[in-house]
Amino acid sequence: MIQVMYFAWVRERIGLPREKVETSAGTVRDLVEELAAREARYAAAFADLSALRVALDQELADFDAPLDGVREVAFFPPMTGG
Amino acid sequence: MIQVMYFAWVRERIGLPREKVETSAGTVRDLVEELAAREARYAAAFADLSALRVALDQELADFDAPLDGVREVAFFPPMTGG
Amino acid sequence: MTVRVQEETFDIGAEAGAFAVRAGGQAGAVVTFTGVVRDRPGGGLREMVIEHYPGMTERALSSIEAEAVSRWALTDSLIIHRFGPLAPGDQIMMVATAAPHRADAFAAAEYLMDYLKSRAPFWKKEIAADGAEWVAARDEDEAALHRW
Amino acid sequence: MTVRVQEETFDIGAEAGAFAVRAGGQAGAVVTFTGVVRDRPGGGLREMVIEHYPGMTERALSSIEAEAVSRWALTDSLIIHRFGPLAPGDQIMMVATAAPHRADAFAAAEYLMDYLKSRAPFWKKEIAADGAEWVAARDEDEAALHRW
Repeated sequence: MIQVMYFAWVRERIGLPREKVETSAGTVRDLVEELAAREARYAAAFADLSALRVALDQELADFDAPLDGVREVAFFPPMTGG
Repeated sequence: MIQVMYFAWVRERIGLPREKVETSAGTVRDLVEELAAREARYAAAFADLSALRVALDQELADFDAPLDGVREVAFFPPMTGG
Repeated sequence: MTVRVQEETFDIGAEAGAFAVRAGGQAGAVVTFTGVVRDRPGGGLREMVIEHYPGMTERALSSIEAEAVSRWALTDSLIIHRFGPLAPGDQIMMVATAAPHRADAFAAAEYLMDYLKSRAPFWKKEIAADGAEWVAARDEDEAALHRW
Repeated sequence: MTVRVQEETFDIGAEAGAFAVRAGGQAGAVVTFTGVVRDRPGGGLREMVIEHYPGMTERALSSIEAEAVSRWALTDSLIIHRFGPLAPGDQIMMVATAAPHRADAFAAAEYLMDYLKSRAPFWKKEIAADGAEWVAARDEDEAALHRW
């Protein structure tokens, strides 16, 4: 069971800020494919991975990173702080 | 008649902050030579021109600059503000 | 070394003053950067909402700050970043650095800003009369990281 | 655009705050630099006396500021420099710049500092228990001018 979080327009497009996901996905990319297959709003949010960033347990990561032991996955657009 | 001003250690070495000087020196360098010839304290202050800066009417200038029409000449070490 | 992530505003004056006092006789140079909500070129910005990722934000900022401290001779540093709804002219964030020499203080402040812009989980949304829009990341901001 | 040369101290807090407020919704980025009297490495600095050239100082600072304004897109700038006797930890001077983008605000503030250091008629004398000494200009400060 992984906590999946969404921020900014990813959150708005999917329509919720976080959810528990039961998955056996090996990598972030596998998880993205599972989510995108669920419903159109997920497919829309994950349509262009180059427009997305991912963090695993609050550290920036690649879409090819493994999910072993990861408790929290977050998807969001490039940051725009400052 | 030119107003000659001294700052920082130049002022301390010469022993006064400013003086009126009657001169027909053509350039700053000529004026320096006249002053240096006056007394040991002037000679000491002007011993090394590379350690000095000069301003003519409050603008930085070269030692070869002409004195035509100049009313105020200032000698001082390199600036150390900020 | 201080990181604060907060919804409430801050007094840039008081922060900069306290920072300079704290740096005391050790630092010769104190640099501050303050980010302010800018209206749109033609006006009309109603508010800017800043979203962030609680927990990760503090971690990211602390790690950016630690990296700056390891690269430059700093005597102190500060990062404050707000979240929530802001109005044009409001302060969004500030960084401050103190160092014996000005080159270190300037470089560290620019480094903190560059990384904070692109590596700390904040997102800005502009709300105007004609609609709302998430601010897009600028290529220049990503490119700025390559100079370090 | 403001230049002030004064003996009395200034409140970096109040100045930075007023400056940010004045910049208002136009500037997204405000940078300040504050110079503080640093004690000697081993301590013992009693006071620092700053001498200047009244008249020329204001002219030189205004001209440095005008050059910065012509080079970068600034919405505002400020230079304050003190003269007279100062104690360790006292603020010597500050510059502030406001611009739509941070790169301009940072570059202009560094430019102002580099030129102010070597082209404005100020001289520092350190008074310590073991004697008094005029601070020597640093080669790095002169070299810093070449980057602009």
